[in-house]
Amino acid sequence: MAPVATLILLLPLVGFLWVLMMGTSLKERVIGVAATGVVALSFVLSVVAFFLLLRHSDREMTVHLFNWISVGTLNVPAALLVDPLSITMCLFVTGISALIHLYSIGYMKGEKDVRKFFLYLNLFVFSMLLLVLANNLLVTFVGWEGVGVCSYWLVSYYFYRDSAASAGKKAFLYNRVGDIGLLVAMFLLFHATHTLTYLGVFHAAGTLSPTVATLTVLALLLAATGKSAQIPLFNWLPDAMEGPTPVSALIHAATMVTAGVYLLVRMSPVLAMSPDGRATIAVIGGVTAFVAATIATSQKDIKKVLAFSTVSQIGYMVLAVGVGAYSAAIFLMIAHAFFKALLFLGSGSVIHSLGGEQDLRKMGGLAKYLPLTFPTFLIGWLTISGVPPFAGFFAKGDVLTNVFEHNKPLWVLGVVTAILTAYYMSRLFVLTFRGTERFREVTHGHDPHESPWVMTLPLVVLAVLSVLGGLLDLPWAHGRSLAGFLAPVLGYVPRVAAASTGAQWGLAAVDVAAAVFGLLAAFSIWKDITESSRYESSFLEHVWHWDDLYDATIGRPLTEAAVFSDEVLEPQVIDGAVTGVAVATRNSAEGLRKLQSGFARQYALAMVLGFAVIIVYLVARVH
Amino acid sequence: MIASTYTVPGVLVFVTAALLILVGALGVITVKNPVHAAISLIMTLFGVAVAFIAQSADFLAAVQIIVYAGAIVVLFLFVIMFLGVDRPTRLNVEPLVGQRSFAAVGVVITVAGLITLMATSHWVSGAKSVSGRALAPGSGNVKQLGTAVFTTYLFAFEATSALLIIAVVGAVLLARRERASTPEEVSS
Amino acid sequence: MSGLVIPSIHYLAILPILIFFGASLLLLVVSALVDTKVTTLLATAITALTGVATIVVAILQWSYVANHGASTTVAHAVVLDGFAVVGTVAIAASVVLSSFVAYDWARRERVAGADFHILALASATGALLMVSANDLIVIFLGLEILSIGLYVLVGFDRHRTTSAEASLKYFLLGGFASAIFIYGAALVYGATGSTNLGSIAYFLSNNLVLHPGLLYAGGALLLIGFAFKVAAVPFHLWSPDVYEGAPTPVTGVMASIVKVGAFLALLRVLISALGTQLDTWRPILFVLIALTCVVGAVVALVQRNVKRLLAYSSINQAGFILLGVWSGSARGVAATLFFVLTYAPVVIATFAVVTLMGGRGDELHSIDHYRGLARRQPWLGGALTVLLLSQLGARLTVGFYAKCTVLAAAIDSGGGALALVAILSAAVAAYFYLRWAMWLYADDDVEATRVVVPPMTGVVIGVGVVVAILFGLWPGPLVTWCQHAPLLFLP
Amino acid sequence: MHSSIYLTVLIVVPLFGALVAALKGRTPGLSYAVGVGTASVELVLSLVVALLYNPHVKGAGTWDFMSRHVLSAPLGLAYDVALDGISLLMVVLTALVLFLALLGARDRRHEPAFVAWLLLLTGFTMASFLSHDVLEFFIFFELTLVPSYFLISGWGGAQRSRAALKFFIYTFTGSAFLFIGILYLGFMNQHQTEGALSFSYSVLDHTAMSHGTAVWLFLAFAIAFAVKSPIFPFHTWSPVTYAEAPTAGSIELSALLAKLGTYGLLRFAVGLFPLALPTLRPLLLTLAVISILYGSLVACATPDLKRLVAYSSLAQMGFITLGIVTGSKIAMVGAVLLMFNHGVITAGFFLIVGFLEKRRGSYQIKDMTGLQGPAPVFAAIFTVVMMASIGLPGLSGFVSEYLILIGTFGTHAWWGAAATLGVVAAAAYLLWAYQRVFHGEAKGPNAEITDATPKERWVLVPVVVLIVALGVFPHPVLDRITPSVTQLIHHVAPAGVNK
Amino acid sequence: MNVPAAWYLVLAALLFGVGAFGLLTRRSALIMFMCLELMLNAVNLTFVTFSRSLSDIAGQASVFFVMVVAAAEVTVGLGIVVAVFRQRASTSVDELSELKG
Repeated sequence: MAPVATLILLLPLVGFLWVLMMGTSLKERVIGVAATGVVALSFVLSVVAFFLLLRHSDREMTVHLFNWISVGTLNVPAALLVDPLSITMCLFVTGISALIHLYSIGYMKGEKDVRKFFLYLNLFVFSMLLLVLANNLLVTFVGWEGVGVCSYWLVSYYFYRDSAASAGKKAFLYNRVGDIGLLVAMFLLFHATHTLTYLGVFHAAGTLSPTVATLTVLALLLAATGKSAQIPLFNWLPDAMEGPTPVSALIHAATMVTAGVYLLVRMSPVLAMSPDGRATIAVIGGVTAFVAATIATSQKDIKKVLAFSTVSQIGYMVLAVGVGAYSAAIFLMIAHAFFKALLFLGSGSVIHSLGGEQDLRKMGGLAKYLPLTFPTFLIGWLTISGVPPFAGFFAKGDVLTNVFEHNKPLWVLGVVTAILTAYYMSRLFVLTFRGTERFREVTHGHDPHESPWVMTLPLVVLAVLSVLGGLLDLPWAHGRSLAGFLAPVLGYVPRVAAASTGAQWGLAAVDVAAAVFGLLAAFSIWKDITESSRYESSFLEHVWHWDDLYDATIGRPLTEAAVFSDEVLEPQVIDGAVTGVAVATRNSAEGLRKLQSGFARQYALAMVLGFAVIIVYLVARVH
Repeated sequence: MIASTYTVPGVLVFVTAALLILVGALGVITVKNPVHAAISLIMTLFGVAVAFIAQSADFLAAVQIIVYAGAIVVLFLFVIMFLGVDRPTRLNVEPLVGQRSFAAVGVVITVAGLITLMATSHWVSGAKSVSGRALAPGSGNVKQLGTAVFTTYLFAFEATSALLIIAVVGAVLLARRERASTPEEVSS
Repeated sequence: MSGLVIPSIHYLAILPILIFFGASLLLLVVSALVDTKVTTLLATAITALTGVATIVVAILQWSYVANHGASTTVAHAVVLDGFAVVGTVAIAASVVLSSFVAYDWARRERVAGADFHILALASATGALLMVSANDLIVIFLGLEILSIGLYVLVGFDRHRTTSAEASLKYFLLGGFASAIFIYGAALVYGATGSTNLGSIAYFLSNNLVLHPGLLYAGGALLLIGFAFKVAAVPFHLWSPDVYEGAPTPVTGVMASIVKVGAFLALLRVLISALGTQLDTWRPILFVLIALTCVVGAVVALVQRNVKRLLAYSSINQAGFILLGVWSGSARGVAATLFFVLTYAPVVIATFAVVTLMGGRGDELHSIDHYRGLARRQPWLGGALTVLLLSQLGARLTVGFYAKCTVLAAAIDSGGGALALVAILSAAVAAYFYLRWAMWLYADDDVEATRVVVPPMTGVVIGVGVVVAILFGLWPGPLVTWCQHAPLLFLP
Repeated sequence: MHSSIYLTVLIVVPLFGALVAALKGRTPGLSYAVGVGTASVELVLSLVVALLYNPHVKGAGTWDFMSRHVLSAPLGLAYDVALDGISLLMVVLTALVLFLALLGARDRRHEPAFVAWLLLLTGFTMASFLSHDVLEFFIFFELTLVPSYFLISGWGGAQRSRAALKFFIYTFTGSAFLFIGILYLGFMNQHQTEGALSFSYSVLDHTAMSHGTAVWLFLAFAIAFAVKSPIFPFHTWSPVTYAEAPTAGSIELSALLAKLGTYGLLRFAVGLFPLALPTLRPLLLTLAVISILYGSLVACATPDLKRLVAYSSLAQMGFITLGIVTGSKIAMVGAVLLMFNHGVITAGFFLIVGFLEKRRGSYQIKDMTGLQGPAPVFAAIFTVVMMASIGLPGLSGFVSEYLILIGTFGTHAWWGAAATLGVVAAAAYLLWAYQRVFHGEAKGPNAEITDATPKERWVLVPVVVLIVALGVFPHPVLDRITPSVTQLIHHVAPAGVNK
Repeated sequence: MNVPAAWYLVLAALLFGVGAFGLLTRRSALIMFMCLELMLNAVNLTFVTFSRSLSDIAGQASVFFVMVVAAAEVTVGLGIVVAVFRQRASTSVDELSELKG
């Protein structure tokens, strides 16, 4: 097992280093294939690991690589923790990565610096695996930062575009703010439990004082909001769409952005210590889901819409975590990975066919030109809208049911969000594939053409997965399912016990109704774009003016403070004090120099006066 | 001795001396004409000589008259005449602002302070007659003085020779007119 | 009426004085007899011989003191102790170095004759008297001999009117200071019944002076007299003018010999004779030192004329030396000795460089004149840099250890605050030393005329640099030597 | 215990090299060769010492290579060298930085003098790190001023004279307090022991003193070191000096001399006056945190790349100070490690900036745009250095910063939390600078610039390697630091230093 | 027949003060010399007075030396004045303010 787990982790790194060393000597194609190959290989190994784990008695084992940092009481090994959770993550991370690598070969064909692209991509996969496989918080943090910086590089991949550069920086900074949360959480836990390994922390979790527990949970939440684009740190994600579409699919839909959820799930024993903390998490998740959904209804850019839908979906996951439905969160995470990757890649294929056009208003009627993209995208659309029997329906249902049991208001919010989801996705679908053809001036009159097989194959595979994804955790599959598999880590909560079958059918019905309603609404509104665009509010299009708010409250004041310190405070006050002393000295020198008048009699006078002072002192001393 | 009873003649001598000294001194610093200043200086010197005699320093009194009045002041007068600066100078203007007032204040404070300090230690605190012998009045003390100069102060006495020589050499060098040295003197 | 008993004379003790005075007399005669063309060189040679002879004698004295201990002679008027020996050596060395500088200066200025050397030797005699005198009167005579010689030397340069002006100023103020000094001597005499330092110390240590007013007054006047000679603020005003006006070699003499003589005499009077009253003098010295350090360093900042600048710098240095006096301890005495001993050659060498740069007529003393010197003449510039760094107190130059010792002495006697003031003033002083050093390395007007370095001056500069660096790297022996040269009387 | 000859050689080699370089000035290039040769020897030697170093010597604690020779008893002057885990790191850094500075920032104007000054500076710095005697340390500590002064004033930018003077006077003034403090301490100790005057570290650290005295002395020491480091508000000399100094000078100043300050703070201020720590800790912590945040803030706005690095150094120094004064062992180890890492990182920064300046003739950010296009290698290496400075896990900067933060958090949670903000701030100003310089469309002269030459790459390789290696595998270094820090902590522990 | 020493001492102090004041206020170098002489005479008077009250001859001996010094000073001093006069045709000290700053 140990070598397998190690290999899963190291293969992408090997790929990265190999390409790095080989330098520019390699051919684009070779690089692409190699990069894809290593990731595919580690996927295969993950499968192997999965089966090994099934046979393993206690479904958990630690792989110690080497001793990283050890100072006094602080001992941090570089070690891996292989358990159902990490393996599950490995499986879908490597799997989806493999597909997207493959897709990228086609999509990035003819780009300027493909080598760099695959370098970053491999490094990203490595970091992501490190994040999920680590056996302690600090190593997780390494992966956590690794994926962050990879996303920074990939978002600003087109660095000569200022928008791309700024987007990358924004992504990194928002993540950085989140990282403070993770750091603080680590500090708190370390000084409370004197260890950073998960097992150690969980073992001592019971001893945490409520305050520390809550603080830790909130810190973790902050970290999660940064990485998983939740309120208040969610608005970097839409900008991140500046990166190439495969990147959006892999990093900003399927894998990295779910890391926050993974962290929360991973720390479930600590979460268990703080009901208040969990409540906060739930609220954040629910609200994010709703807000993002509303925004998604008014976006013009196809990828922006998908981005906000991602935020909204992750909101669902966080909501699930908040109500303690960890396995439901994971379930939705996986399902979402399938269909959101599918949707992104589909949109990528569309954009590709339109020579890079992303504006919904310049699309429409593409169905007949994209024979493969259209049906797969259709499936993706239905899945996310929550239409049975696709994966989305089960996953979202799973979440909502749990929410219903714990928190009715949030459940209502969830359902509304579901309606919105169905609505904006249908809007997207309609504007892209139906209606009049508005892309002619983009393609200069030619017909759009379908993408090569390397791009369509992943679409098909993902479509199939989206269809069958539900099987991972069917409501009536008691225990013999994802939830059951994860049970050793998360504790298995049978839903049936709580809600009656009737109630469940009821909830399911509500979900379906919501989906259908959203669909119909969209279709009825978006028949004709020109006059129905009044349904797009600029408030929503401008993301509730969220960026402007930050800019006004934090960005500009800080900038002004910085400029002030550089131009006024520094030279005139702090250094001014120093130069002031110098100037004062010089002036006093000039003054004293005047005394040196050149008149001997004045010199004598000075002597007499000094004499007088001394005498006076002595007189005073004698008396 | 400090509180020794004293007699009218003593007081008279003192007053005479004091008058001569102070009037002369004030004359030196007030009169316009350098020549008159020199004359007033002589007055003071005489006063000092009187004070010497009054304190049984007869020999010194003699020296005072001879050396000072006889030599030094004459030297002064000689230079005054030689330079032809014996015309009166204006005293009412003081180019340096505040010089006089500050000088007055400084000097007054200093002198007052000195007197106070002396007074606090009852004018004299030293051990009486470190050199043993009591002062003999009149001619006796010439001998004592001589003895002191050639024993206790022998080294000082010798040192004065150096002092005088350097003074002479210096005066010569200063007064000597510029001898324009010809190039070949330094060509070596 | 007993007959006259001439006191016994220990000639070894007064030999240096006799040699110096004899030498100057000899020169006087020779210069009267021999054609002037020769005598400048001859005078320098004789002066050098005198100096060497004196140093040899000093070595003998040292061994004598080491074997028989310190002693007094000629009716206790002269003292022979390690302290005096070190002073003698310092003075003799300074005289030799200055005479070398003066030789080249005289040739350049077309000043023939041995006058400079005669006067220099005579003044040095006065300085020697001061360091070994044990009687206020003798000290006073020494002071006068030294001063009168210098009054003339300062006015030596007939080409510049400033020379005469400086001479007159120096004379008037100097006369004033001497009057104050001797008045102080008189008061001390009244207070203690003697002018002999030994007797004074003896008297003060055996009688508790209930009413020290007179003593204080006398001491204060003596102190002022010395303060004038060492140019301590506010009695310093004469020194910048005189330094600037005097011929540069003479300035070197004043900065070295006068300081040595005055400081050592001051130490002897204040610590040997009046040491029991130290607590009274310390507050006065405290203020004097603080003022001297600060004013010296600060006013130097705005000087353009290097001779004035060095004058202020030497005022600042004087403040440091006074630290050793302030501490009033054996360590302080040793520190002062070490300081003056090492400061003298360095400052003479510095003025030697200034003399060279002054050029014919001794006029070119603007600091701009030094721009790019080190680029034109790396050795000369480098030497000057080292000398400046040494006066700045840069590490690995002797100047650092000189400052280090006096500061240490002061701190050892509880003068931390005073030491801090002093060293901060040194930080200010660093500014003008460095600015000067930097101009030496300026890249512009590298084309300016080169100055030729005559051999003798070169030797002097070399000596200064060697002292600065050698003892900067290896101060140990010298420091130890000064440690073993205590005063005869220590309270 | 190894022979002290190694250390003596370490000190003498550069001094000798300087002499040769200065004398062999006639033939062009020879002096440079001498310099490089010396640097290589020094580097190898330092590595040998690092390998030989034994942290557990009988009777000497973690001190190794120890020996003491008194030069002048009355002065208390002695040649006394020793090496422990803390100074070991600094020694290696000194040698390394000299190597980088010589290879990466060659300056052909008056080359012999240039090389000579550089070697002198190295020798003095080396000596101060090896000094086991406070007075000796002070002397060499001060000596470093002279060569740096001449380097700046001789080879610097337009404002060089002003910068050099300011630098010298500022530091000189600061160390005045240190000097007085040292002498005072020495005499206090002498009066207690009634022995000879001695400034040996191992003698002085047993001086008994009242709390008040300790505080004053600590302040006297701290001022000097705060100026040297620099720490807010004594930092204003550093931006102008770093900006005006030649690249080699900037490297030496920020990578080495700054460390003299923090090293002194740790070894002498904290080590000798632990009593003062509890009283002064709040002050120092606050100053450290201000340094971090304020430095980052100004770095955001400054228009000049070198000034930017200067201010980022200020922030880093804040971190180091934080780690030194918290009294947590973990933090202290982190601080020592950060001294080394920051040395490497900032050297990398200045090298790259220097290379860019060679091409663009300016340090102004506005003069550079989109350099990543024409010069991807520079961009890549700069990114690595930048990420290390930001504290990206897996790179060297992270380990040290993390140790400092987690340690501080344990003892002084709030200051720790505040300092953690610095992590974001660092990312902010560096990324923004990176975006302005390397991102965007390269036009005009920016498009023409050539990428790193092979030589430049080879100079930068060690930097990158160290950054990655110490990020992934800091263990050997930590193992050498920890015992010495532990010893220090144990020495000062009774005086309210927790953990 | 004698008055207290105090009287003479005070007299001497006053004389000294007058001399000092003159030195500070008169511009002619010659007059300033005379003032110096006044001060030295004050010293002499003091010495003699102490010598009497201590009944110790040393004081009088000192006076002897002071006189010598006074003579020497005057000699040189007048020489200097002459030298200066040659250059400036004036004995006013105030005109000698070329050196300052």
